Amino acid sequence: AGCGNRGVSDKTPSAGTPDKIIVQVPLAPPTAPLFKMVEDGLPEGTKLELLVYNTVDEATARVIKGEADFSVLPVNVAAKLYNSGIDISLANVNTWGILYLVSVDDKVKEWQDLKGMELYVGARGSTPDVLTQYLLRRSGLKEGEVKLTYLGSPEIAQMVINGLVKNAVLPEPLVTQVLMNNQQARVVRDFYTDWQRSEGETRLPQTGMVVSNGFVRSYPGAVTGFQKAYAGALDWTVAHPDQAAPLVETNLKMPAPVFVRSMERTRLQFAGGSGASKDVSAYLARLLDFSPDMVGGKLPDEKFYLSE
Amino acid sequence: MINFEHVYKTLRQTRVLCNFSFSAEIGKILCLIGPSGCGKTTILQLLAGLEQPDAGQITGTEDLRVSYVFQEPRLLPWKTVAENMAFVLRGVVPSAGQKELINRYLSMTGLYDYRHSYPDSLSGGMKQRLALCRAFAFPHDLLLLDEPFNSLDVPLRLGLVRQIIRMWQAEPRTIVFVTHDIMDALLLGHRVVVLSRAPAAVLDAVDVDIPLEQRKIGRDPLPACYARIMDLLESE
Amino acid sequence: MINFEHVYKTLRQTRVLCNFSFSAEIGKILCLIGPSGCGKTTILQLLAGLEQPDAGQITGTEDLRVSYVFQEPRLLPWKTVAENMAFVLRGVVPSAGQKELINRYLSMTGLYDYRHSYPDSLSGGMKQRLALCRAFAFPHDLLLLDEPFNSLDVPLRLGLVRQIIRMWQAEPRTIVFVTHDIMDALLLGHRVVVLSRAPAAVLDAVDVDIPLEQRKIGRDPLPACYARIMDLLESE
Amino acid sequence: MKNSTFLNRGLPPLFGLAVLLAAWQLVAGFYNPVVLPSPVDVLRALADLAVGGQLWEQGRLSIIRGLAGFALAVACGLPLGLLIGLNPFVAGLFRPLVVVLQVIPLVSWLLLALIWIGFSKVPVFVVFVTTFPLIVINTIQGVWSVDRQLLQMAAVFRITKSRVIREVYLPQVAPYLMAGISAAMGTTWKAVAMAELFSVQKGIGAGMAVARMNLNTAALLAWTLFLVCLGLLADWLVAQLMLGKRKM
Amino acid sequence: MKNSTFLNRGLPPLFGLAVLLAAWQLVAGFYNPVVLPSPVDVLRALADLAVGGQLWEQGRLSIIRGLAGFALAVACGLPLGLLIGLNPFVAGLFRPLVVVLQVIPLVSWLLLALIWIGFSKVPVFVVFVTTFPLIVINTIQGVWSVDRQLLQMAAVFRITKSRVIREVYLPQVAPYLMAGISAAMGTTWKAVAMAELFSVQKGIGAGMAVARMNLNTAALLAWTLFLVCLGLLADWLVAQLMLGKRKM
Ligand SMILES: Nc1ncnc2c1ncn2[C@@H]1O[C@H](COP(=O)(O)OP(=O)(O)OP(=O)(O)O)[C@@H](O)[C@H]1O
Ligand SMILES: Nc1ncnc2c1ncn2[C@@H]1O[C@H](COP(=O)(O)OP(=O)(O)OP(=O)(O)O)[C@@H](O)[C@H]1O
Ligand SMILES: [Mg+2]
Ligand SMILES: [Mg+2]
Repeated sequence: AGCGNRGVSDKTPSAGTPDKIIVQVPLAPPTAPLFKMVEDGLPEGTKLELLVYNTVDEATARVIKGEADFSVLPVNVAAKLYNSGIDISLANVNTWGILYLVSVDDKVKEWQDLKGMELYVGARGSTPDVLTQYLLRRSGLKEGEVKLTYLGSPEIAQMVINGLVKNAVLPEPLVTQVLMNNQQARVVRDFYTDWQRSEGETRLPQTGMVVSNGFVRSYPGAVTGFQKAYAGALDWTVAHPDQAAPLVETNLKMPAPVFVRSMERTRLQFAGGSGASKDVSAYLARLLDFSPDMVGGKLPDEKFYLSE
Repeated sequence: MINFEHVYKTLRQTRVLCNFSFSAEIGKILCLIGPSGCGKTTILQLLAGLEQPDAGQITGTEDLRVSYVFQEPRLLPWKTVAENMAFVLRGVVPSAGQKELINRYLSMTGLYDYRHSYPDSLSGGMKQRLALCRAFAFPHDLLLLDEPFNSLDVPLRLGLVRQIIRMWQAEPRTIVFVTHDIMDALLLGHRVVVLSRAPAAVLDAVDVDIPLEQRKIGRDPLPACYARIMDLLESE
Repeated sequence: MINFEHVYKTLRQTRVLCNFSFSAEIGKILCLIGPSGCGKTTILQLLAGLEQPDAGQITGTEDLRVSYVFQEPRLLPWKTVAENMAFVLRGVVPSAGQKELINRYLSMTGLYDYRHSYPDSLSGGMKQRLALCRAFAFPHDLLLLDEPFNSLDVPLRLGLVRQIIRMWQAEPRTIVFVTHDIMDALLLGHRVVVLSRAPAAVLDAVDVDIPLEQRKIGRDPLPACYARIMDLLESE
Repeated sequence: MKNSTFLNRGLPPLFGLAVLLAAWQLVAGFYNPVVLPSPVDVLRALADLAVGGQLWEQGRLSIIRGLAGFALAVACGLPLGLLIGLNPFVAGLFRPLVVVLQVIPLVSWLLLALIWIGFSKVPVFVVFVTTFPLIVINTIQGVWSVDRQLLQMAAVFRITKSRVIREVYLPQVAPYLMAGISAAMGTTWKAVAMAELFSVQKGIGAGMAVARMNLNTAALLAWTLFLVCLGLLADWLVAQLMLGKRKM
Repeated sequence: MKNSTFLNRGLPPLFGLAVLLAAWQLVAGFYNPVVLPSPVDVLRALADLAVGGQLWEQGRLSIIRGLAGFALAVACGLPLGLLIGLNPFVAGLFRPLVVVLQVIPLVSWLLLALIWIGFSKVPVFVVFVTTFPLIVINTIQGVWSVDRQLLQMAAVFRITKSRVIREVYLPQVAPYLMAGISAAMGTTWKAVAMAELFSVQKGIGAGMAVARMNLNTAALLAWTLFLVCLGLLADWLVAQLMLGKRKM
């Protein structure tokens, strides 16, 4: 699998420390703690290099090439990569539910109220799409009773703001953007709570961090250190969103108020790979039922989850 | 009368006409003879209104319908022989008689069998004949001929000279005829104007005083005129 | 000897040559005269190897270096007069003498002052002269001339005829010369071949038996030859 | 002429493709199928799509959209190109517009296009916007290259402006236009897929989006292969058209 | 000649742009600025980008990538176009390849390109792949339109093949090539932005991606405006080049 790892990860001394750790991150909330980590520095002076990616293709390409040590990815993409034989494991899960049903229509309060309406959802076949379909079905709606229209999430948000779209499934921080720009828009449903309502106690894992196994083998100590630092920075971000906001603003051009307010609806919480395995496999099992392609055809085995 | 009055014309850096004056009588055939590159084609272009003089005036050409045999055949390669003729006749000649008219001129020049051929499968002389047909068929008040008999064999050429005379006698229209062949000029021209090297000036004008139909190579006063023109040309 | 043996040639649907045989003596000047469209240009193209016969054989042209004045000037519009000449001379004539050679030929035809002009600012006759210069300057064993004096005035033309005679006398090379001007043919040709209408056949070959330098318009046996050729052409 | 009939005999193009496929099969061995599936995998995925009826159902939509955009581009681009080429004032007014159309990337259009033109027509619009400048620019260059001697001839014989355009300009613009059409026809399929990828529920691009989401590279390439076939077919048709013109 | 110098006087193009801007300002009134900001908003965003140094820093990268891809496309496309035009065997082999390059959308390339070519070079590759066919196709058509009489002349005077290509073919291919270059130059900026949007950390496209995610439409359009300026500048330069050629 892969085509040879980049130099850093392959140095043989198994107990040494790497010169630098490369982490690729999306333009989204789980990235915030990493800016804090860059600012604070890692223990033992290891440098931390962040690569902000625009599309999942770009991220997967880097994972496959072994050009990143850690990568923040949707959980199902991580599973897909693992199932296609890429030598990675899930280091942690950090984001639990950032999807919401937003509407400008007063009459929409429940999923059932969408019957006969048009609902806008980000990219077809993505997790928002599948989860939306799942929740619609759980609410007793049949396929076709709600017309799903797919479009890029930013475009959907813009159209909701301009009143051109009535009902939409959006992730944070776009939800906040919509709420701030259109007074009529309301959050109708929270995917996380609806998920728990139908699945019992399992949480809804959405974004996690994968680590290349080559890196783990070379620097087990550094992985542990990184995990710890990340958990700490994550907790700090959740506790002090207003202090994290300037970091996000400079690095991601995301307006500070948007970030602060979006944190109210962004469930950031650190769970190590094996610690999250129960939630993750329950989640993946649901996706598998729904569309096997989304997880790479099968549930990943135990080795997928990085043991602490 | 068509008059050039103190006409100046410069093409790029070349002064072609410089205070050039001359006149052509309406309803007569005027021949222009002169050294290669002296400005004959430029004069025809001015007459046709395709070029404007830099200074001076050209009078008497207003409202004239001009027909022109260019020095190059200038055919449309994507049209057949017959279509090339129809191109200039459409909307001018009633479409009823058009085909018949075209065929008559094509037969006259021996192109009838080639009426469905494209120009690139014609020989040089055949292209030239087509250009002649086109100009003859187009209704005109002024006919400009720029070395129209290039690439034509002698019998064909003499035949065409006779044909032009007949056409002119049926309806006397102004013709300005540029040639390097002195004999052609003498057979066709009421007057032969001999031009100097560039910038062109009129060296002399030779009037040929016998009627067109009586002219024959060797008959007076053609030999004398021939000698006179030859002298003028060689003096240059 | 250059020989055409039972040559057949069809261009598109037109049968141009049909069992055509004829020969040209090495080191002599051969003139071809014939009705427009009879196949003269096609014969030159076959001689130059630009076309291949459909059947029959052409012998004696192997390994000959050919120089050709086409019926059209065929100049490169993006090169100046001098560059058009240099185009064919590069790699053939030592570059030391090249410029001098070019200037000599340009002066001879009165184009020297225009050596830096582009072809589209030349008159028709000037383009023709440039094509002549190019062909003369290019070292050759066989010179093909397709109506080379089109658009040239009489003194220029006679001058060029004299020039060609001088060049030939200095170094007698084979020349095949297509023209519609019988007098030019008689002044230049050792032998004048008269062709019939298409498909071309040799009607007759007239040998002119006095040396080139002694020929003059009006001097025997030119008038007799002239009449003979004229008869042949008119019989067609 | 000889050359071109040779060119259009099936053999050499097939040979080119065969070389391509062989190279692909060879290289695929070294990669994870997520990155580069082998031709066999891709053909299997293509067969699946074909059997499922998707290929035709989605493909048809994309083809219609592509052709609509392309036809629109030719229908508008040719007259505009003629006008710009002929008239300096129009050139001043519209040339920048053509550049603007050409330079603005899809994402910048997206919102405006969605709002103004509506979902299903965005791909048509995108195809139009990408191919239109090709037609216009080639037409302009064609007009500029028209033989001035023939224009003089037409002027002397007092041919009307509209006939001069149809009978003197157009035949001379034709080879330039053909180059534009040839280039535009190829780009069409790419543009339509790209636009569908961003904005539409159905069509080849939508199929590609799903395949991409699922890291199903074989399916992605199957769709791509379908596009390539479309492209080759279109190219062949355009080549036939050109030959027809050249024979004249 | 008269026409073209007129065309390149600044006035009419500026007028065209002014009309465009006025229309935009008018329409923007009806929309939320998140959907369609007014020109003034966009100019302010542009100024912000310029002051922050971003415009230049990112812009420079994109320009270099764009020009690199474009130059590569011309450098490869011209010889290949000549070869295809001249040689039916090469045509059979490479024409399908050109079509394939032209038809395959960015997303299909992406994984492969990212892995093979490396991240920072993907935009160069994408520009190459989009502009290369334009150059090739126009060159082919140019070669096909070469005057056969001049070729005969060159053959009689035994001009070597390489000189015939340089001195007879190229000058006649030039107007076709110019059309191709003109079209390609415009497309370059779109292609580079699109590729950066998908794949890269830096450059105009990356800036656009960030602006899009943050619903900063004014910034998105500011970047677009920058692209448009690039496009107009490039078009002007190409037009100058063409005029130079035409004057000859
Ligand atoms: N490219 C071509 N395709 C088809 N037919 C042609 C082609 N070139 C010439 N022909 C035909 O071949 C015949 C002979 O042509 P050719 O050019 O050899 O005549 P020519 O004797 O040189 O006439 P001219 O004195 O008018 O130049 C003509 O009937 C012409 O129609
Ligand atoms: N388009 C042009 N641009 C620049 N100079 C030109 C142009 N056309 C002609 N000339 C110049 O003008 C002069 C006269 O040209 P013109 O064509 O009128 O000569 P001509 O008398 O018709 O000669 P010929 O008998 O050789 O056809 C020539 O010296 C030529 O160089
Ligand atoms: Mg002239
Ligand atoms: Mg001929």
